Amino acid sequence: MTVDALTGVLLIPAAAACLLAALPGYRLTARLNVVAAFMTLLTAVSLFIVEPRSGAYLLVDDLNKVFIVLTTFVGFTTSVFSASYIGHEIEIGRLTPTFVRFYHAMYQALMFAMNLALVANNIGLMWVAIEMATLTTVLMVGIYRTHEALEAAWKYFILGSVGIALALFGTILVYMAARPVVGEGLYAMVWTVLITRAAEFDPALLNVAFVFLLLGYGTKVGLAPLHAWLPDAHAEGPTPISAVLSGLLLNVALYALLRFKMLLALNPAAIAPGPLMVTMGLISCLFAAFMLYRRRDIKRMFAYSSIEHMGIIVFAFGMGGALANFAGLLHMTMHSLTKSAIFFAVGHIAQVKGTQKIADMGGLTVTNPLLGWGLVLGVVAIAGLPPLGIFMSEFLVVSSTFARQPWLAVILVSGILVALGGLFLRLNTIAFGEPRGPTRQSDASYVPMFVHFAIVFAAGIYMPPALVLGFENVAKLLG
Amino acid sequence: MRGSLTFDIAHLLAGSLVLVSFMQLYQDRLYALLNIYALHALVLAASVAWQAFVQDAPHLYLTAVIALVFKAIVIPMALHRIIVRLGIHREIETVVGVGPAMLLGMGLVALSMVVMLRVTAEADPLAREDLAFALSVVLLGLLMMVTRRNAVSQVVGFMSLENGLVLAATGAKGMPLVVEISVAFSVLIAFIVIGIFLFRIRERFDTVDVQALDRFRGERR
Amino acid sequence: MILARDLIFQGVQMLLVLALSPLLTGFVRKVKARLLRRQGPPLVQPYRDLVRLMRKDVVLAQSASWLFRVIPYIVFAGTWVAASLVPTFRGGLLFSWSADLIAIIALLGSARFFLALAGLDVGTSFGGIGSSREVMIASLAEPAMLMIVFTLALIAGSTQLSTMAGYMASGAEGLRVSLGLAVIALIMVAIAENARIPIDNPATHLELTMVHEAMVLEYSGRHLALIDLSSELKLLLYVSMIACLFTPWGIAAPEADAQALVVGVVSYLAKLAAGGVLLAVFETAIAKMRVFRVPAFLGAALMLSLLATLLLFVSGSL
Amino acid sequence: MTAYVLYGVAALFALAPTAIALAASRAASGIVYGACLVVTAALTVLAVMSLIGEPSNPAVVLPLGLPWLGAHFRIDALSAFFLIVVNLGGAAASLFALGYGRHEETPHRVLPFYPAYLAAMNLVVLSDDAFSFLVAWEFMSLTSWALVVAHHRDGDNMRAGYVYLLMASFGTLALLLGFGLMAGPDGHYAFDAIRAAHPTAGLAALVLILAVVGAGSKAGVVPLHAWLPLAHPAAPSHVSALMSGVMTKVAVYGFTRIVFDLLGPPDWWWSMVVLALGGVTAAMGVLYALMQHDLKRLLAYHTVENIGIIFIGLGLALAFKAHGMAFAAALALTAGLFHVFNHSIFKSLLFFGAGAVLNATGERDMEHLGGLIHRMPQTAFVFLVGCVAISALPPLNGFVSEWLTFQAILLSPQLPSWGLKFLVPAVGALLALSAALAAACFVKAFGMSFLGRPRTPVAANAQETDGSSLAAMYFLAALCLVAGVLPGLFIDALAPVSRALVTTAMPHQTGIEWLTIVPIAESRSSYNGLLVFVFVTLSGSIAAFAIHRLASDRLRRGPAWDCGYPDPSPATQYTASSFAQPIRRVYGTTIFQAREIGEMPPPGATTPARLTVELRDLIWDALYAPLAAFVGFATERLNILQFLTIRRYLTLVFGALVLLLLVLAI
Repeated sequence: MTVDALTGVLLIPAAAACLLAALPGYRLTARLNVVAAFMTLLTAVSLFIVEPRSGAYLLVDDLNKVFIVLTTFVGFTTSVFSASYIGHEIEIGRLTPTFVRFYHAMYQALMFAMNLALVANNIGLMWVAIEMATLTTVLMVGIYRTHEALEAAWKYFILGSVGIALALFGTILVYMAARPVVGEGLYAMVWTVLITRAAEFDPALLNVAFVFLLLGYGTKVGLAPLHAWLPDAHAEGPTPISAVLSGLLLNVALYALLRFKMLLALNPAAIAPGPLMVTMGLISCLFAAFMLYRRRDIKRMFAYSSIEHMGIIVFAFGMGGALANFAGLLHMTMHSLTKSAIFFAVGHIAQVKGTQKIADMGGLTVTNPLLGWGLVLGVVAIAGLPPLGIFMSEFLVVSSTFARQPWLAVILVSGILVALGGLFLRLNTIAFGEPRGPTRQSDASYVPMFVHFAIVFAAGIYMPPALVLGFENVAKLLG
Repeated sequence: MRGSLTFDIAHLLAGSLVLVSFMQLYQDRLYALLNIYALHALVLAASVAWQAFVQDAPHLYLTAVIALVFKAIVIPMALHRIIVRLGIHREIETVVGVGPAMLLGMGLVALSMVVMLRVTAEADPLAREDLAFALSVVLLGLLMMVTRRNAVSQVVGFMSLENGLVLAATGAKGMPLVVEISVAFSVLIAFIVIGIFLFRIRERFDTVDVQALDRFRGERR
Repeated sequence: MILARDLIFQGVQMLLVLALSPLLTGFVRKVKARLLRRQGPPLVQPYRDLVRLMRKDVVLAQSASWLFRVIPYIVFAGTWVAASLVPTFRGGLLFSWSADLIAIIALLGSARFFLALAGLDVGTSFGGIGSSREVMIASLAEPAMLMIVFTLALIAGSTQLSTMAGYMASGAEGLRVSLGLAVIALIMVAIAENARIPIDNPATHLELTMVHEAMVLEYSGRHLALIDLSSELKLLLYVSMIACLFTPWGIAAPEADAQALVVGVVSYLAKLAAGGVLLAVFETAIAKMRVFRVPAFLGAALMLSLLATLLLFVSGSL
Repeated sequence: MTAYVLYGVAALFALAPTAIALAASRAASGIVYGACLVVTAALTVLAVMSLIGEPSNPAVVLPLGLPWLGAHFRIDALSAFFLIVVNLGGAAASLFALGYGRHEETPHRVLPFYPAYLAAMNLVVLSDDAFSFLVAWEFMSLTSWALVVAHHRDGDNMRAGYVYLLMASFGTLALLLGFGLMAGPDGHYAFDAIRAAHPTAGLAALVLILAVVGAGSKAGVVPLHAWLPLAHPAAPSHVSALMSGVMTKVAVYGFTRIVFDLLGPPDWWWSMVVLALGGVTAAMGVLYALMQHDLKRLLAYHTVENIGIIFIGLGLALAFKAHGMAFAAALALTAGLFHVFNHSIFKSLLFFGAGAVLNATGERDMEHLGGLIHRMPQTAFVFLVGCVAISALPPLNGFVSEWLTFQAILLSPQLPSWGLKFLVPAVGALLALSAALAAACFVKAFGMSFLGRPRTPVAANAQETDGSSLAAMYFLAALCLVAGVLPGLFIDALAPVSRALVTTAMPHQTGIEWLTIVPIAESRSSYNGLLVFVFVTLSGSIAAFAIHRLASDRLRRGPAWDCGYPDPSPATQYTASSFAQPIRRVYGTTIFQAREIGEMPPPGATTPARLTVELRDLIWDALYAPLAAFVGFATERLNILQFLTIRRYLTLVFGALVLLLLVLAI
């Protein structure tokens, strides 16, 4: 096929991965990593200008455009953050250059996998891409090769594999459902074809398929009770990876889920996917909210907050309707930006304090004002307080739900409230009070973090009409 | 689809795959379990080959070969060696006794039948039956994973689950990427096995018993 | 012309209450003494006391502040203004509309407020006792009083004292249960407000029993004179209030001629005398109660008044 | 007009980053507070203009907030009035802070949030659609939270901030649900749209409950008040003044806006809810206050009391409105809103006084104060004015609004519904009770901290506070007097508001001779603060003059008499708790389960005898403790899920799968 933006977002990371695997010296590789990520971002943005036509394997439409740009953007900022982060890790000798080389290669490989999953027009291809993303992240989670890291990686790996297997089974079932209608062969797996004929598929097959896909990809999304891998993987891996996991990988899995939800929604005879998603979303939200309270590891805490927000997002999409879908998309975007920014902050904090244990850090706003207030800002944003973006999305989710399903909204609201309590309970000890632990300044760059916050802040106050239009189109697409 | 003989044979093979899954469930020795798994893979290979013949899709033969060589021979031997190397004690520790496990398995099979036979008959019966069996194999594999304590037996459980997948994939007539998928899965399994062996777990735990792996549970209580 | 006349009457009223109040106190003391078969001080004794106190130097505690010296004047002024707004012998006072009954109660309230502050100013233990007990009593007496006001206002359809008096005099309202409850409650409150037995004993200086006296313990000279005068004014105020509300007979109408005015004055004096006698008899008849029995007493008053109001609310629609 | 006001708000917002930039320099506080003073003063003027000039301001729609909705801002009579309250308080606080702020040790934790806080409160009042309203509302909570935790090294402040933020978000979420209900599933969030939509009775009832909970939790309605006495004192005093004097009023605004304006014609029983809550709040608030000996906390509890009084007024207005008694409704509403204004004035004044004392002595505990009237006479004077005003004593403003409320209560027998017939008198009794208790409480507050002899060295060497603080306090004190003696002006100013909300207004007051106020009819009731004030001052000064002229004016200083055994030690004075003891005996034994444990050593023992008092906050025990316990329990139980083995996690997945398949199979 011809080389256009679509293939660009795949080729650049792939090439970069190979190159980085070959090159020594972390400074160079880190820079290359940033450059590659930036180029990918540019190509992704160009998708908006010239829309390449989608083929049997690759596809670009309003839905995945949003995801791709988000992914590449956060990928880029994270690569900037990771450059300074990794530099520090090497200084303190937590990582050896060989591992850094491996790390950067994997980073790009992960980018490649996620982009592939997003642009894949073929459900089989999508599945392969997500599996690949999982494997790469597994390797990166285990990269410190400490006791905890290996265990987290192992847990992630086993649970992830099972998830993958379930997802595959679902995919096969979808194919089986499609085959009698579409006919044998490739086209029974091509998304654009499926979506047009979905109404004629066998509902029973679709139902079973959706159950498997929900559980399979839901594991990746981190929905309770399939979430078990998520907190540890976030806590033990290198922080840039935690940022990417929370900010991107969960979204990619969610994206897959959404695709199949659309498929099912188009089939009148099949079960409505909404209630299932709503239930799992609510469970995740409430559960994670309560789990926030007894966390002692700062990264694990924010991992649980990711679960909570994924719950909210899935809930929103489950509710459906233009407003709720819009809210879900908005919430997803805002959450990606905010959460990754928080992880940037947390990464620097952990490096300053030399630990991730909340008990050993305190009074950050006194000792490291930028970091401390950055974290406060992040928590304020993630807790859904105005004037930051998440407030808007939560406002839309809750208010639009309450008019339709009061009790669900009440449950959701209580979850949000409980989560807020948990987050601020910890924030108080981390950011305020008497300083605890080492208080040296970190020389890292806070630019990525504050860029994210700036965007989230701006979105909370003013959303450019173009963006709104795009989101609304996608919301309509999602039905 | 040609005559009912093909159908019967495919049916037979798929059914026997389920049967072998059941056999796995009541093993209490690791070596025996490995052998049964080899048998499992063998049956799978046969049924894949048969499908290849039925659908005259040559690429499926490749899958069959992979199943035969990789799953029926390489993996079991590797695991065998690991058991010897790591000196894992040989008997399987079960969570629920064999009897209940079997009953559960029955229930699962029944469940998968019920779920799958709702599928309207337009989807050809071969696929339908195959899917029903595949689903029960998958579920049995999962059951195995959750009712066994040893990592090795869990791995075996996972692999039989995956066999179920391949069965389904090959049963799905003309499904593209089957080979790729089976290859990808073999890679996955290889990773697991390597994980057990090379993933430095040996250095840190004197057994691969998953509980020992979990003895350190992320966040200390 | 009319304005001038009313102004004159208003002035007369102010001076009248000022002039009569010590006499009333003296009268009550005399009657009490007689009831106890004592000779008792002459009627004019209170005037003498006031004059003497006025003449004396003020001995001020070192720890006393400027507020302590201002308060007597505030208390006096507040009480005096309140007293001069209560119809005595002639209705339709010029400025009666400037403060209705609620405002009058509130004026007395501010007088008490400052008096309680005075008790705390010097920083002695007795002052503290006095003020704390005073505010405790007030915290029950004032709501009761307000409830009584509600009752009367609901009956008379006004909180304007002269209007109420006029309504009562017109006799449009027959006997009502709530009226009866109100009058009982009002008497109880009045006793408490004027620090009479059984709530408090103006004659005692026994530390553990005194309330009002403890507050003003540190006052001397002209300050004390003003305080005493204002408490005497207060007594007069309450007696004449009860009189004009429940025995409104003989009060001269605004445009009344001289004869009616004479009737008014005479009847007013008669009412005062009657009130004084009743008070004296009551005080000699019963004994002072422990401070912490007071809440029960006033609580009863509060309940009665609330009951009265409730009855009106409920029956008002029947 | 609206546009200009928005410029002002924008200027305030712009001040926040400026403050961050300046935070290092020493001039920062001067600049920021000065600017805030100027802006808020200007905004006050604008607000007064738009209230007097019968505002017909069209909505200004900015392309902010919700994309397809935009941010609507509009000034109608109601918002104009509350704009006055907000900015007057803001101006006073800024003036006070010009001096007070200099003593702030960590200005960079206060300066950036202060203007943002002011701006947020302005926005709440301005906003004309649900989204902007809630954004501003929650942003207001957020900024004030930041100000509460400004002195974060004190653990209590952090705890207070935590409780505050939780309760605030709780309230916001309640309001959010309410608005969601009013806006309907396809989200018509603009207030005009909400007005246009007529909710069914059930929905309206639900919205009312949510509004009471949401706005009430912000205003501090019992039993949702728990955060208030914690948070208000924790903030720097000028912020405490804003939180207590102004923010609670913004909450009242929210309630009024929703219930009187957006929700359409009320149901008669709504007023029952509001009245009952108001009565309980008033009485409970003042009783709590009486038990305090922390000056600022005492003031905070009084805020609760006054909110109760305001809600009584609003409740009566609701009742009258529901029964179509427009004039009575106007009277009650005016009473409530006038009390809103008054309370914002004297509560700010009192908090300023407390702040001045805190500055001079570093003490908030009245047990460690005393005798300050000698060291800081001016502060003492203005504080006294505040005390008289809040105790509802003539001739100051507190009395007028309560007097109006009483007049409204006296109109209520004409209400047809029986529930109200029983409730209203009870509420009236509670109101009277709380008024009397408030007087008692402020005798205690003023007497303990300013009168008597200094109980500690710090109190003995306190210094009079600085000029601008005094200026702020004098200004507010003067306002108390003006509003007390010339209430007619303010009542007339409120006319447009009541016309907008209950279709009619109280009769025009300023025309009446002698500037008397006559709520209903001359014959019924009237009050003339001016005349009373003049009479009292006149007769007082006449008496003083006469006595000094005719009798003696000599004066000797001597030791206190104290029945012959004065004790030199200041410890023998009455303390705050001993002063409250009789009242505690009367009310506390039931409401606070007050228990006095006295341990008297045996004769000859040298150990001191001590009397300890135990108070239980039943509301906290009944409402908040169980919630906390539940969350603790739930987290405890769920936390196990963090520590399972991989196999168990797999079992979860397996279970989920089987469950879903069963769902399909059945």
